[in-house]
Amino acid sequence: MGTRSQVPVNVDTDRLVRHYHNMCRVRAFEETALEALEQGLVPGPLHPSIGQEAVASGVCANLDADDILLSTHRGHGHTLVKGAAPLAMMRELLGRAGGCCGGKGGSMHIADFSVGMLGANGVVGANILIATGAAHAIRLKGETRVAVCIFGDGAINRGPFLEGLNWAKIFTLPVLYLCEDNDFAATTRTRSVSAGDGPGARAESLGIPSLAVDGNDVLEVDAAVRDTLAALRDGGGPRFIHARTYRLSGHTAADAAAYRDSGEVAERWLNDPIARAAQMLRNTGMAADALDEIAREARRAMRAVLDEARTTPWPEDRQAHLDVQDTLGPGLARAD
Amino acid sequence: MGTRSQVPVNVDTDRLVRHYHNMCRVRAFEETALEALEQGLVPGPLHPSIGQEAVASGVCANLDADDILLSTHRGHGHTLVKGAAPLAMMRELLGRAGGCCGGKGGSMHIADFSVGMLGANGVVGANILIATGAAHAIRLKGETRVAVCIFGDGAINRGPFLEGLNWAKIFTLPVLYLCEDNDFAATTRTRSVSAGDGPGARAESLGIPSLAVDGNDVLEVDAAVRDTLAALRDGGGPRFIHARTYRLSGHTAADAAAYRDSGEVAERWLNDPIARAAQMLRNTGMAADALDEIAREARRAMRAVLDEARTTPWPEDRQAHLDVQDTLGPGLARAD
Amino acid sequence: MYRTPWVRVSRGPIESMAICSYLAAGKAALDEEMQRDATVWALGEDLGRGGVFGQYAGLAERFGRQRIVDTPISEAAILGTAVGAAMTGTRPVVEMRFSDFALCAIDELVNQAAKARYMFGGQTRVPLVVREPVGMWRSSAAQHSQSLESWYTHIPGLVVVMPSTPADNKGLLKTAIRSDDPVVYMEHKDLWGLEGEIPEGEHLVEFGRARVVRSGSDVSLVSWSKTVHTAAEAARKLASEGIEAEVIDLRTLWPWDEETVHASVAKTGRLLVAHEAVGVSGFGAEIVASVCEQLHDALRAPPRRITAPRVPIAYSPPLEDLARVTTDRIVEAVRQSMSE
Amino acid sequence: MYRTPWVRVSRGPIESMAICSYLAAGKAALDEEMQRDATVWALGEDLGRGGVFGQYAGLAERFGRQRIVDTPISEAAILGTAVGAAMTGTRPVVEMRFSDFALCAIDELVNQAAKARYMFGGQTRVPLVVREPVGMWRSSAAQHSQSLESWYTHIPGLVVVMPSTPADNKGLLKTAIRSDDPVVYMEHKDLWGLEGEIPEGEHLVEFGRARVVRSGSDVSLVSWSKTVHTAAEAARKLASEGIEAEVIDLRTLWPWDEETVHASVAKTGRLLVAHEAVGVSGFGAEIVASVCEQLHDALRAPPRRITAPRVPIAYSPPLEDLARVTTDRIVEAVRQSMSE
Ligand SMILES: Cc1ncc(C[n+]2csc(CCOP(=O)(O)OP(=O)(O)O)c2C)c(N)n1
Ligand SMILES: Cc1ncc(C[n+]2csc(CCOP(=O)(O)OP(=O)(O)O)c2C)c(N)n1
Ligand SMILES: [Mg+2]
Ligand SMILES: [Mg+2]
Repeated sequence: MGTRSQVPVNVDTDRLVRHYHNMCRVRAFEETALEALEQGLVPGPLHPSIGQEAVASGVCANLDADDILLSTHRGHGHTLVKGAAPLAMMRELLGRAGGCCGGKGGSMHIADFSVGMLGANGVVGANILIATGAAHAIRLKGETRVAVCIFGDGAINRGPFLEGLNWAKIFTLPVLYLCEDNDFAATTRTRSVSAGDGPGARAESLGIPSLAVDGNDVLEVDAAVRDTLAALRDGGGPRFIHARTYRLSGHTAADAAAYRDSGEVAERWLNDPIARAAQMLRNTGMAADALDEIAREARRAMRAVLDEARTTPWPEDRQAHLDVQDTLGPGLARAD
Repeated sequence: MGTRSQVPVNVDTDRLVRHYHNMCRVRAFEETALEALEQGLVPGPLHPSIGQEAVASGVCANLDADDILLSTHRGHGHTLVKGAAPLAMMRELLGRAGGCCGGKGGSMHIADFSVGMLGANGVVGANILIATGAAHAIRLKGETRVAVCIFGDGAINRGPFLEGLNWAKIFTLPVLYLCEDNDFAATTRTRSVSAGDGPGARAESLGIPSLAVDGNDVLEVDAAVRDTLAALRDGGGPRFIHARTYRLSGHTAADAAAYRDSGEVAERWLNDPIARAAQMLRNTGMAADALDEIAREARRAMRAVLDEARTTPWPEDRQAHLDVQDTLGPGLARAD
Repeated sequence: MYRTPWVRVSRGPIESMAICSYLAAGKAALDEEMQRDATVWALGEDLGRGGVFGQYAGLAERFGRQRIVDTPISEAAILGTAVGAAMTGTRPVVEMRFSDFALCAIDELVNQAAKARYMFGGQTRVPLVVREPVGMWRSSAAQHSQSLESWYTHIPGLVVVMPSTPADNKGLLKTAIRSDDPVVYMEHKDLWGLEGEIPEGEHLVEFGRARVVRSGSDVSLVSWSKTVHTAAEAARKLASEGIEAEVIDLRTLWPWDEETVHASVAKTGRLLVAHEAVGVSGFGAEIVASVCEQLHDALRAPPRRITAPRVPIAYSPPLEDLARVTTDRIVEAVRQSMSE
Repeated sequence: MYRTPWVRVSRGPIESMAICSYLAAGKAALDEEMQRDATVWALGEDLGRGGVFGQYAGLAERFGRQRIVDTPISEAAILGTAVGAAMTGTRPVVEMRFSDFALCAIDELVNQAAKARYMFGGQTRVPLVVREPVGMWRSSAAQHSQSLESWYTHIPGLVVVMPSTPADNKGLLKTAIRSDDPVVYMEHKDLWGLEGEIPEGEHLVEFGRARVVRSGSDVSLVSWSKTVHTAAEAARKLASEGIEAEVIDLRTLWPWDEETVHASVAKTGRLLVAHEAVGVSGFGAEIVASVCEQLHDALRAPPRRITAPRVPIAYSPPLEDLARVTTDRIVEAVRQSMSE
């Protein structure tokens, strides 16, 4: 991509700066979390979204606080841009008190219901049905907000994809399905196990209008999502967006991704959505320094977040038994 | 349809007579079973396929004995044409010894593995995965036979539809999916809960070639299936056929189907596939008497089958505990 | 944010009694709760035409197609969308038709509904009811006859309810609908036609309170769902032999009324648990284990379970009968226990 | 018609021993069985690159992509197609990755695989193995840590295997692959790296034979899977206090070795069951119930279960630890039992 200069003519610079800022924060959050993992501070698995930040920002920056978002195991970026506090998120990753789930969920279950983020999910595809149901409730209650479900390219081969999309269409629900296609499902090239012409074709066979976008071009994602949300709010029923991106890191932090060659990854780094946004901004005349400062500031902020999170105490022991259910029954009265 | 005379020019009369014969036998088997039910001889539920016999014959008469067939809860016709003995089937419906499943399955689990009929199923859509797996085994073993899965229009909204079809396509399996669309899923008009352009469109979105046929025209079903099976045996991967028909009876024998008006049903009776085949045969010059005799003979044969089945003893008590699993463990040693 | 307030369950005043079937009682419960709370809705296959057993007959006409929702055959979606809708300010009542089909939606129930409150640190609640008709009924064979209640008692986060009478079917379903946690609500198909008295007016039954069907001093007979009636019948027979059985209907398996059961066994010194499900790892094992752990010295005879053998349910009636818990089997087990 | 002949399981001659990890033992078992029988194949996500824990590393290169099959994320199809393939003359080994994901394929396992042989009157067999790695491992939280073995013991038609050592992981997996009935095969994720001796040559372990890990006369300590090691450690501590615990590793939960357990309790008079799963309706309840029913008079103290509380598994390590069965908890429970 290098010195590409195909800046959209009427680029909304403020908007692009906000996206750039969001993406830098997401990248910084995850890089900091990976450092924390290396230092032994993160007890569970991390699924980084490095290289996919344009999807997080392009989608989630378009959502109102009361719009509903469902995400995946790779959901830090979505959650952060939807408005969750990075400190509460970092505490969650570290399993500490004050984590957004009180330390009980970890990265795979990150959620902040106060900003409409109803959860990452440890089960691929399960979020599709939950988002569809949230949209069903919205419709039942006659509300105007919408639900958005982000899922990976791997999820399109699970039953809930069919059942959820069919459901949303027959009940004309206000839900946007966004397939964040990063080429991989764990160590598998998803296209090698996915029949047909891809996610969009499947959605269209169910009568759901679908768009394909370059998921590394934040403005393209942004524009597609904005238009689609407007259509959704008009009550036309569900919509589908297929965003093609690439997972620059391994599946988890522990995955060296030896199943793909380094040349491929190096080439894909040239298409880094953050670098692309920066280039566009430079093309509009913005100073490289100012851009760098945004990135540095994001890193400083996330380091501060980590510093605070790591000194936060563990959850109290009694939390282990709280929030199971109201009716505890005899089992919990026993010592074991 | 009445006096319609659009007989295909080169109609293979022998073939059509065989289909007519098959369809009369299926109709007679089910009518006899319904009589048995009214007499209190059938302890469990029956799902008649009256009006859908052209699918049973058009599909199953094209299968070799070692081809594999998976069917549904509405599977008497498929099973009979695939080659199961009507006496063993009737005994099964009556829960008697010598039933094809020893009386342990009943109508919903009718099966005859000796003729490649690997079972009806009590769970809508579950047969899709089993058939796909049978095709996978065929491919692994390098065999030339094929698998056929017949399912209803209701099954296309269950997850296994997506997962199974995707699977068959990516592994290029020799399996024909045949959607027997009788307009209803129990009391629900299936199209009211099915998004998009129907079963075929869904299959095509997965890269599976699809054909639509008039499921009440046995020659059209026959021709489509014959061609498709030839393609399957050539190794081109899975195929799909959407056969439109109509369920003339209720969902079960106990269902009066008050949710549709009698005018609709009366009109649909004019499209009875058996009457249509008879008409075509008369048009080729076959005597009405000869046709009637085929139907009468089928009824006599099935009555004889019922007479024999009803005098068959119940299964022995020890059957209750047999064929659970080889390793019984301590539980079965106990009296309770 | 999207929470509905937790309603404390209490017993309403009993004004008078009316005769009503188990099926109608369930329908009345849903009807009343739908009138009371506009966020209650029901979804499942064929509900618009009353549902497969008629449990919903007339409700679509009364509440409209928005609140009595006809669904595709998509069990995973029926349950999974209910989870999302429950998190978003509504109270879905999910109809699974036969409990066996709920096996198509176990991820949604066990990994999602049951765990969401805990996993998200109390940020959300999942107030949904899953109706799962259970049991042997009209020779329906292996895939339409199961009773898997013990599975759900094993899953933290789930409430498990198994009413045996019309009154309880009304009172417990109303309580279930008001519960802020997911409830697996298992009606027995063979009880639909059972008639019984129902208190008029607001009738709610608390979770975790067993019903002592019959007092007795010789043996404690614990059961639930349809088998309660078999146990009661056995107790009547035994009474004619001079054996006084205390029959306890657990009504809810989680929470279960350990207190009532333990008090009974402390009195009688003998425990028998009778249930329709397979014995191995059935909920009877949990009750026996709990009593043996805590009342070892009070037991005057070994505990016993009267259950189904570990076999699938056969279609043929005589074979099916061999898996059935009968009055005779219970009577015989009690007699043996009394002789120990 | 499509049956493969039933192979009787016997113990092969033990030639010599080699040191091997639990993970490598499982791989060796699959490798040997795939060499022995061309109808054996494995399917699951990422298997071509070794599977998520490396249990399949190198096998795709050795046996080709036809027999080590990379699948889409379609758990229902992975299991459901295996059912059809098992009915059609092959022996699929199904990899579910985490046992929690098997909840996406319960209809296929419970309604189809487990019941087919019976429901079709013995016309077919379903010789498949479902590998379901279980248990707490590296703070994986509520959806990646479950141990639901008791569910499967409740289902007629299923065999349930839970090896605790490398030798057993080899011998039991080989037996499982030769079984003509469906086997739920639960490896513990936290044992992958455990090293131990493995008999060289053909090594098969029969289903339904417990292993007495340590003999003792004071108390019977029954366990399986990872918790066997915790129990053995507790027994060592107790020995230093003069308490001799007999530690029994069940190895298979269905069939389970009632004989060995009962003989042990008849000797010691004391039963403790320790398992990682939730206690309520866990398999410990079945063992306790079975012993109390049949050995009531032999018990000198109430039986006890040391299990997880009925809570989902939390992410945060200190909270997760509170759900763990530890050596200390077992030691303490035994001490209390000895004082009764
Ligand atoms: C039902 C289920 N099966 C398998 C897994 C294990 N798993 C976790 S993430 C993942 C890959 C998912 O791929 P995709 O949907 O493309 O999302 P990505 O990881 O690429 O963001 C797999 C297989 C799971 N979590 N849930
Ligand atoms: C998973 C599942 N859900 C629900 C049912 C109940 N049920 C039995 S048949 C049927 C209708 C099926 O419709 P379709 O697939 O069109 O087949 P048809 O009955 O029309 O032949 C339903 C809902 C079932 N057997 N399995
Ligand atoms: Mg992906
Ligand atoms: Mg239909």
